[in-house]
Amino acid sequence: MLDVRNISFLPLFSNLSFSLAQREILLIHGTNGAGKSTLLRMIAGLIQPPPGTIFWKGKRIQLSTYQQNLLYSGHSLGLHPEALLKDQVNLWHYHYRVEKKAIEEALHIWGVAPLVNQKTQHLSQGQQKRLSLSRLHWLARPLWILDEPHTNLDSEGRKIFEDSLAHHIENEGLILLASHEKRPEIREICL
Amino acid sequence: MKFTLAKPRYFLKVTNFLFPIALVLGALCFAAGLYSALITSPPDYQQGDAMRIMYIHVPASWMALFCYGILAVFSLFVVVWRHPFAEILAISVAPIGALFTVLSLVTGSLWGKPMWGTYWVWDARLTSVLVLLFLYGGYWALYKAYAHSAQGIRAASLLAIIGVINLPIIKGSVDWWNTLHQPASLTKFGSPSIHPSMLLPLGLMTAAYGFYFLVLFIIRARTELNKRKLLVQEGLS
Amino acid sequence: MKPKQQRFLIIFMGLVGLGIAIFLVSIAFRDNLVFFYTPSDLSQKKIHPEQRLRVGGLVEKNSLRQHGQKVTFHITDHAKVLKVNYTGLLPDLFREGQGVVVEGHLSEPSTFQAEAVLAKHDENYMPKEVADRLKEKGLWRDDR
Amino acid sequence: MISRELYNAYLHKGNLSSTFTFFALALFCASLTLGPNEIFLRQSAPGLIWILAILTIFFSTPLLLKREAQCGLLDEILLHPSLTSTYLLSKVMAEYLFIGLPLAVMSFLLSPLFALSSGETLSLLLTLLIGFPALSALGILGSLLTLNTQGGGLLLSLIILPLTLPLLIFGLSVMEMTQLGLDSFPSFCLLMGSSLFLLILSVTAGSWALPFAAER
Repeated sequence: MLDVRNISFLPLFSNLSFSLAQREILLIHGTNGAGKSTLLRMIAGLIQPPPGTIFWKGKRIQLSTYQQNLLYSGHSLGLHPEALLKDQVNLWHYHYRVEKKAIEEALHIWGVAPLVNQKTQHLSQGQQKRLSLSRLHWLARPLWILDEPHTNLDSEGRKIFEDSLAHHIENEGLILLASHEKRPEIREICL
Repeated sequence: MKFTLAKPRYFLKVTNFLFPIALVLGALCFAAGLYSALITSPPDYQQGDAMRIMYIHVPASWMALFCYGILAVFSLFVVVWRHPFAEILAISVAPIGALFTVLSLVTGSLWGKPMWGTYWVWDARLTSVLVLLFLYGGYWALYKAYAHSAQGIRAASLLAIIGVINLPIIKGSVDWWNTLHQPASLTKFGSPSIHPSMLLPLGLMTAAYGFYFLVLFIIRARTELNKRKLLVQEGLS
Repeated sequence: MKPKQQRFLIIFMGLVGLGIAIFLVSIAFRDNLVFFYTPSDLSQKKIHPEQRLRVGGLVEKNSLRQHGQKVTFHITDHAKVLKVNYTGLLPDLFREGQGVVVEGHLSEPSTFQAEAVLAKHDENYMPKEVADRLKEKGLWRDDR
Repeated sequence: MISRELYNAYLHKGNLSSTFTFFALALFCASLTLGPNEIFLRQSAPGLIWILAILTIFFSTPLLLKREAQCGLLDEILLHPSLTSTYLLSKVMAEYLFIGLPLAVMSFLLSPLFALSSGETLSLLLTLLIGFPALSALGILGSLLTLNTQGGGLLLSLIILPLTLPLLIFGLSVMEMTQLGLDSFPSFCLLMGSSLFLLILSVTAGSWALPFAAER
């Protein structure tokens, strides 16, 4: 589905190639500053030069259409600091044209629904991470690009996250994961 | 950013050849220009000898504009084709342009004293040269504001391109403002604004400025290049 | 809406905007621009006294009376004449027979109390002899 | 996208109050310190109000954008299928509604501080309303360029003020023409033309600057 041929970003990595089939997870791990985030941002099309060497479904990617079937969750969570929960839901609704009901359901799954009357900036890091990761449920995108999703997630949060990974893999999803935790059973690239 | 050595080596070869020629021709033009400007050309009918400052002032403002144009072209290379060597060329042009702008401003205001009685007059040309100086200042401030020069040059180049597109409008608005506050009370009728006998020294001085720019530009570009090579070798870049 | 259509629409709107901008600018320069009144305009227009005005015209030959700081002269546009009194330094390019623009207000219908006298330098750089010769041939017209 | 942006700006209304108080305070101090001489006050008022309005915008826009960038909202914008220029246009509209209009209304209400006649106040309001979209667009462009620097509002004004000169000059010439009783229509057209041109230029330049600003 997705294959990347000799992408390079000089000081960090050069002509790196890999491919990702459906129902497959790829783990990218390496020391801090090894370029994991840069690689992920490049594949998500956030960094120019235009990733001419990325192919989606065999065709060279066209940024605006390609980005419609990917979900990117990076270090910065993409939450509005001043927004209450309902404001955040509205914002996502306007931005992604997703049904509010679906978003609220996802919030329940991630256990952040009760935090109604608090602004995002007053939530703890863990709660904010859960709120941000709730998009895994309400945003139906085949390709997931997750940059260190495990940070400040507690055990319960981690469990929810693992379930969503497994769930996504079942229905033909692809996942690109950057994290420090080694997982024996998953294919990995070391930067 | 991979450091393409193709362009710089070519540049070094050309400049080795160009540098001495520019130096010699520049000196010659300068001497001839000064001689004809100060001694042989006649005084002006209204301002007498004070008008000779024009031979320094006018070429300086032309060069200031010319440098900004070159800066914009190099910035285009930096922004659109992301060419690393254009970064060095752009950085070496900017200060020279600023130098010419300051020179033009100083001689302009010195010239104002005999002509209008004050050092600074909101004359359309003087004001637009002042705006040009602010554009250069903005460019340099933005370039220096970034930690990494690679990021800095891209932001500054975008600013330079926007600046060059805006130049005609700013010049237009300054002219408009000027006609509002100092409407031309005299009408020009047919006679050329500059008499041929004064064109020769003006041309010579402009050529001298051109070579001077070339010499200065080559020196700056090479020092910048060596600085970059040093950085790359020490792996700091 | 497919992104390609959107891109085309945005570019189209941009070009239309530019067209309008250029059109607007051209309107401004098309009709004759009035920067100052001439003495004859003043006589027709009804102007209430403390309205600030700007009048331009030619300084009438030997109409200049100067005693200390107080200066009086006449401005004419070959049709009407306006008496101007002004206290302060005259710019050194101010000469009889050459154009001038004054700013101030009309104290009475025929006299103008000037607060500022503007004489813009002209951009001609020409040797003295050439200028004089041109004047004899009448090529050099000084009036407005 | 536009509704998202309006909602977004609506959320930021908290710290907008500091912008308005800054503008009102600056106007008040200016008229106080310029002294009671009416004629001088009336002549200097338009320029002063314009400059203060520009500075208010140029100091408030970077704060909003810097906060949004830190929270990763810029990445979200880049990932959105629609063009960055539509985002910028909606941002300019949101800013026009939340900052532009209130500032224009405030300067209208505060114009008695400068003893402006009714005709002049009206044309002041009109010129501000026409100039503001371009000012917000320039402000956003500037804050995108200075996002990853420590410069903030100061650096932004330093690099963008020369570009606002046409707006300033044409806006003020409309005011001056009305004061002198001359016909101000040509200056008015020039103001509208340059405002439109600057708006288009800064939106297109902004669409280049946005991906650059999102890279840290």
